[in-house]
Amino acid sequence: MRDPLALAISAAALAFTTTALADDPKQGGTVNTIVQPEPPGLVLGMIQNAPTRVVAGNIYEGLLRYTTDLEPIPQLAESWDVSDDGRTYTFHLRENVAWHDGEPFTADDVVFSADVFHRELNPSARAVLQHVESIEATDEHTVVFTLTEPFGPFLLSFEAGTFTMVPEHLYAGTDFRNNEHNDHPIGTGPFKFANWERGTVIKLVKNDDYYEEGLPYLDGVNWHVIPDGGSRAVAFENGTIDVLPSGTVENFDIPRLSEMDNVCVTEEGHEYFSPYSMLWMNNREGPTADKRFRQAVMYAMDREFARNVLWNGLGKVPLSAFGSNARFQDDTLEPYDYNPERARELLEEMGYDGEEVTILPLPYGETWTRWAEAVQQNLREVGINVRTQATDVGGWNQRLGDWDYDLAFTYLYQYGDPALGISRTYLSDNIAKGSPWNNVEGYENARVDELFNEAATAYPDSEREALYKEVQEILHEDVPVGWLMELGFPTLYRCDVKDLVNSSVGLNEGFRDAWLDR
Amino acid sequence: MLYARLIIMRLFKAVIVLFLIVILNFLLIQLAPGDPAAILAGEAGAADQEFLNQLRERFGLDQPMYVQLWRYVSGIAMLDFGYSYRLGVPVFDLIMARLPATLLLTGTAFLISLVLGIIAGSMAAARVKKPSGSIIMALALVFYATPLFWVALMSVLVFSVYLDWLPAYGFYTVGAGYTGFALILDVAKHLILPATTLALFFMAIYTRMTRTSMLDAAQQDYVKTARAKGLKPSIIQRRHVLRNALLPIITLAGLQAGQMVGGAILTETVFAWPGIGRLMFEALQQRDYNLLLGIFFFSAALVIVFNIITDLVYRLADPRIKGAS
Amino acid sequence: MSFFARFAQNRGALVGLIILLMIIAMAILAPLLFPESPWRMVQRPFLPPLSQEGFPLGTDTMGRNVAAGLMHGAWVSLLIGLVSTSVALLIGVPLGAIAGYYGGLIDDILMRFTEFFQTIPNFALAIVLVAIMQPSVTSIVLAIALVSWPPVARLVRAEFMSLRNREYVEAARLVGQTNTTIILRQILPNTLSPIIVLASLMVATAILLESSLSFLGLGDPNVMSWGYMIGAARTVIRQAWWLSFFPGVAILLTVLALNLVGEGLDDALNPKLSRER
Amino acid sequence: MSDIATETVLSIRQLSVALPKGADRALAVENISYDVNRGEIMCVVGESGSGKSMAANTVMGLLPKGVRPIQGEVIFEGQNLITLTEKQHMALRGLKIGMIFQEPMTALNPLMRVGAQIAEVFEAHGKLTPKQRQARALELLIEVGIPQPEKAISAYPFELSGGQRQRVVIAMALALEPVLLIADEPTTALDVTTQAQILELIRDLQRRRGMAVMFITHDFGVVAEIANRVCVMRHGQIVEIGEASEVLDHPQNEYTQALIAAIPSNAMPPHRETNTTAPLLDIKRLNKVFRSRGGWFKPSREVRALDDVSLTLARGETVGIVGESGSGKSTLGRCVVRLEHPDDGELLLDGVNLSQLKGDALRRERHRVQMIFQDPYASLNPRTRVGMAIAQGPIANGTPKAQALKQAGELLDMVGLGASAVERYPHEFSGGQRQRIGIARALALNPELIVADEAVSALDVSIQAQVLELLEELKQRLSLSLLFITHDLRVAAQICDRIVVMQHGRIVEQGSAEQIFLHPREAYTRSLLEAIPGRGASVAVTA
Repeated sequence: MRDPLALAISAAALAFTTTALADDPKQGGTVNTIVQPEPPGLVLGMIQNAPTRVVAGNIYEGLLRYTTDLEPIPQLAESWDVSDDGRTYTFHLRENVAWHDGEPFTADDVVFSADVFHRELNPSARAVLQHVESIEATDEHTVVFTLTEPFGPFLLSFEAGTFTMVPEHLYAGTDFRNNEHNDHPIGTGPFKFANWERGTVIKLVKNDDYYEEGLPYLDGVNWHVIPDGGSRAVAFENGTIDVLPSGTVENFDIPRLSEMDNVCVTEEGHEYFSPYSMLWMNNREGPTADKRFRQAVMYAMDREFARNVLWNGLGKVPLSAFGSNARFQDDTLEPYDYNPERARELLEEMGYDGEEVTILPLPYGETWTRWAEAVQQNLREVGINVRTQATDVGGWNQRLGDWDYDLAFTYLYQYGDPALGISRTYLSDNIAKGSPWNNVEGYENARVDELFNEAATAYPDSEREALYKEVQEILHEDVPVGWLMELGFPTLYRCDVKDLVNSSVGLNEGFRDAWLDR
Repeated sequence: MLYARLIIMRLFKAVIVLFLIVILNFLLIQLAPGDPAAILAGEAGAADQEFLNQLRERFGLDQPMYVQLWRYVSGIAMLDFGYSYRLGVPVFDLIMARLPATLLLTGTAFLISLVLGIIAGSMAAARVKKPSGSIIMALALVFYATPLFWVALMSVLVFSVYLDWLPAYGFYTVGAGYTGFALILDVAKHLILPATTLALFFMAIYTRMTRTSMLDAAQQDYVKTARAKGLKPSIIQRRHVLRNALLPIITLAGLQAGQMVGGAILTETVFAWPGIGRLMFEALQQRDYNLLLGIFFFSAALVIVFNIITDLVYRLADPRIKGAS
Repeated sequence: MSFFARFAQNRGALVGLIILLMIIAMAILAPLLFPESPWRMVQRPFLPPLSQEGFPLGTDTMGRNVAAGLMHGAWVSLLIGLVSTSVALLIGVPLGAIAGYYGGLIDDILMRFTEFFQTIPNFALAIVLVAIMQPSVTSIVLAIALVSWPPVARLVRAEFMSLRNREYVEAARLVGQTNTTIILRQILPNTLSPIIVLASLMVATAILLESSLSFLGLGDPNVMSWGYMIGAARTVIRQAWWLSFFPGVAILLTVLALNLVGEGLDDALNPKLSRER
Repeated sequence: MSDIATETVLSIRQLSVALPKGADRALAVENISYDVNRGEIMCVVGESGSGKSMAANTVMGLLPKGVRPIQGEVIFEGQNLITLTEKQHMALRGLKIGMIFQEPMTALNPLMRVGAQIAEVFEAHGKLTPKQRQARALELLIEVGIPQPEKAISAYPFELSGGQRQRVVIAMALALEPVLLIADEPTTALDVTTQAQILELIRDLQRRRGMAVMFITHDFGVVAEIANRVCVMRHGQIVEIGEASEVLDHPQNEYTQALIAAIPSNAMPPHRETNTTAPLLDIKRLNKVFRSRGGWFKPSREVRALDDVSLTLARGETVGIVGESGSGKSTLGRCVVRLEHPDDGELLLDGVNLSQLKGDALRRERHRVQMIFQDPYASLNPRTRVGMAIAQGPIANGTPKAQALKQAGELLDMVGLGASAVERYPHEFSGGQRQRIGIARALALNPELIVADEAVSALDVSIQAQVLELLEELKQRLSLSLLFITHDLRVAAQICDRIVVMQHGRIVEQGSAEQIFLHPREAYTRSLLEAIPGRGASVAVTA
């Protein structure tokens, strides 16, 4: 570990656990943090993008939370049972929970949220619900989910952002998207919505009637809207902002900011999502249709350089299709190390004739742009004729949706389980125009389809493991996409903000337990 | 009466121009790759076809283009600008919420640049061939040639980071809970850097223009007449030279004033000023057509309004064009 | 007095010309002095200026040679400035000439059309155009040209309106010259001096515009322009001032030089109207 | 020296004024001396570039930048004005010395009301209260004879005519009853009848107040009209000075003689045979109305430039069109050459109606009628070589380029410039030479008719004479038919066979030159004739 920042992080993490144990939490205080970009709205379940999740995750709640090791722990569900055949899940709800408007939270809310609200509005919930045969409220505080067949990752699906509980009494029978309460979200969480000055700030205040005794400690949280990265950094420096969620400052600023006095850094709090950056390679046509070309690309890229220079040494250079946080990862595969010689050999072997290959950067800020430049230069140096196509988010979506690209940057969430976040990239029945999130590269392999499908419904886990091992071997050889980086997203905060990150979704629900040592 | 008729006539023309602008912009925006539904789906991090179809149907994007155009134009005719796709809020409300900040910023910058530019320009004109005059013009040229955003970045670095005199970003101190005079003071403090940055460039233009215009005016016969009366040079400069030299400035100022809404995108971005320019840039990135078109409509309307105001001011300043069109 | 002598009388213009020639020399010499691509990551990142031989201006976020970028960028920035100005002239001059020469209804229509372009704020329109066409050198050049031609059209129109009733133009009409000949041979040559002066300023403005677009992330990622360098450096301005400082100074000097040259041309081409300095 | 008439107010002694480096000569005026006495009008006469205004500007302290006196004295009320500081000069200007300028259109600040501009004179010297200043301004306006002075005082300059504006300037100059009035070409830009009125006013005021007046002019007619004494200047030097009657009647110096001789005759036009052959040009009931374009809500304004104009011109005949500005004479000329499109009426050239031709049809007929323009500086494209300027007509009409250029050389020879001029650019020629080029250009297409629109008005009087001579000669040699448009009756008398007098777009009177001059039938014609400066004076003119 030659990287000073990485050292700092582990030291901070250590300090964090010890102090947390040593001190008693103090009540009061308001934390100022940042949301970037400004979210389109705050009704989680209706909108699932990152800025909405990070703010509204403190207003709304799900049935379960997950530790940083992705173990489920209670939230609105106090406990749960799984039947032996893996098809019936019974959730026992807390009894003293009230919505922010005072109405009690009941099993009917759960059934409405899952069966009506999410089925209509929420594509990621829909993906899980297709395995669900029925949802029933057996009494006021018990809900039973019956699956059509066993579904390994089912228990991982109840995170607040993905499977939000919404109030039935306000939404049932209405036009959800034009519901008058959308402007004033009502949840069960530790904080209540106070007001939103567009372009400036979103303010949350403490929910005094929160069911967990003593929580939250904070009086409120202000989410500032500052569109320029440089200004956000300045705001953190001069003390206006206490917490910088990951992705709100450019990576280049992080070493400087983290070296300031009284600043702590943590890389935790992203385990649930495990963002994984990949390079789409169009398997359908052009040089990228050739396996050897794709392998050459893997060998040509200096991913360690990118990790060290662009990502400040945070994150991991991945081995293969399964990230290190993913369950069932096979870590015995031979890594694609930086080896331009090997890349040139492969290109020669396939007879690459210098045909132009375009590269589409991810329009998410400077780091991604620089990364595309670095990859472009890496590829040029092994003799690939690369041209970068600049674009904005709209153009990026359009090109990927139309398969109009050769190489393209992206990153995807892994959601802990291969069946939730990984298989979608490689399954051939997931090939469809119009979405940048499915099998965009156009990889088709019947054996891979078979293995993934079997593994998703296999029971118990040992069976799944064997199936996933074979899949990983095939994918490793075929390189349907380039595996760039398991992204390390650091959260920066004043060290006197305590107990900030305590679950696998980090800040998305972090203020529940946070307190100020001031 | 004359003015009233003139204004009515100009407004009537303005309506037609605005109508054409709406149509042109509408068609222009359709050329952009990607649509709002895809972007919203993209932001959500996951989407299936059903989700996209739902969005497109809701926004009316599944209709043929002429139907969309007709709907939009007939909406505008009823002064209904529709809803922002991304934010789900009426476009009109969004614009009205952001407009004051933009007008405050650009209006201040406008006044600073106009007043200081005219003063500096007159000083330079009076000091032709003297070192002090040359220094003023050299400075003006440097301000003119420096990229605006660069000045913005550097001024944040110097005045906010190193000196810590002024806030680096934002409209007011969030969470400070100021009211009344304290709030005004707070906003004013936040205003200084962005307004000054924005003003520098235009100030340079006004300085150069005032000087040229004054040197031109000083050559005119009536200045000789004034001198023959035995008037003091200071009075001649102010009453005869400057007044006539200001006429072309009025035209330029009118043009600049009209561009106020869209002219501050860079400044608003760097200084996190919650204005229209930033909203526009975000709307563009999000393909939030309704919002973008609404902003275009408002900024075009503002341009037209300022054109009319400029005309009227010009008429007040120059008695010769009374009645002429 | 010869043209150059009149030009050189303006001391500033001479300085401007020298700076401009140096920048052009930089652009021409770039491939000789720095034959490697400016995109190559050649050293460790964030090397400060003068800290290592061969990297007089240091290295950037990814270890690329700033000096190489600056030299190659001179070429790109000048090219974008020149080409977009030429395109703007190609649009603006004919429109202005026709409107000014024929007057009446044609003039009305063309001028409404011009106003139309001026009703949407310039920079906003440029951004929208680049976003629509997606960033590339071509789209940037086109966008800059499309927002900068109206002043050309207006200038040319005004010149044509004042010249079209000059006696020598009427004489040409009287001897039976066609309108096209009159426009091209009689009037256009006499409008060239103000057009040249305006064009020199437009090149400067175009360079500024390109840098502003790049700053917002709307630059062409395949060519290293000064605007790109500042845009890429703005996030690290705190760690590495030199990354945005040098290209910033380069833009400033170029724009300054072009303005000075423009003023000099103005003096030299319109000796009677030249302002006293 | 108790005699009022000889009390010297201003005395200029051995004055030399240097021009800045790079000018066409070193000294603007060299070693000049003259006096201006109380109660007299001293005329300083000279052509352009003679330095006639320099002394006046030295007196006022209003010399242009870079121009400075290097020798001599200018004594006014016992002080040498050359040695005064700017501040001391300021105290004199307006108070002791008033000045009137040439261009009444630009001499007033367009943004200030007339009354305020007059009041400024009092303000500059700290006199009177603001209210009194307005009252005095009104009195002055009345004194200089402005119609409706109560209205004029709050008018803006653009609301007044040129003559009225000049009266305002005079009112300002006289506001503080200065001892010396300097008038620098005050009537040059005015119509002849207005000129007469202004001259009358100046003379009248001068007599009433007993001022000394220094009157600068290029026009001997004006000199004859008002001068007590005359000082003739050329190339910065005085060539002759003396009592007006002496100088006018018995000019000693050759140059003065030449100048006086060059003034177009004004007493008796030479008798000419009226041509009686069938008309070459027959204009029938020509009408032209100019409309200011109205908006959707604004009525358009109309100016009737030609109102039922009919006239004929015989082959080989010269017809003069005479009128003041706004009379429609130029519109008529422009309609004849078809630079304007007449609204209706016929324009028969040798039987072919040109009045309604358009486009290519018109272009093909254009060579038949050509024009000589007024402004020798504006009528030649500065970027076209002289030969080409002449040849482009024939080229446009199908003559091969080489041949057209050769013809151009011959034509240049004919107008007295020499064929070598072909290769040169217009700026290398003087005003008179350019006018010759313009004539050559008009001749290049062998037109049947030439329209000369104020062809000599912009030239100095001696040059004017030469160009008129050339025209006369060409007329004889080529038997040209000429439509000669001018505001100057004297010029018309010299070259025209017949004269047409126009006013407000209508023909007032037409007849042979002799008849118009000696027996004008209409009052307007008579008033025009009477307004000719110097007409009543006994100027040495050869008929």
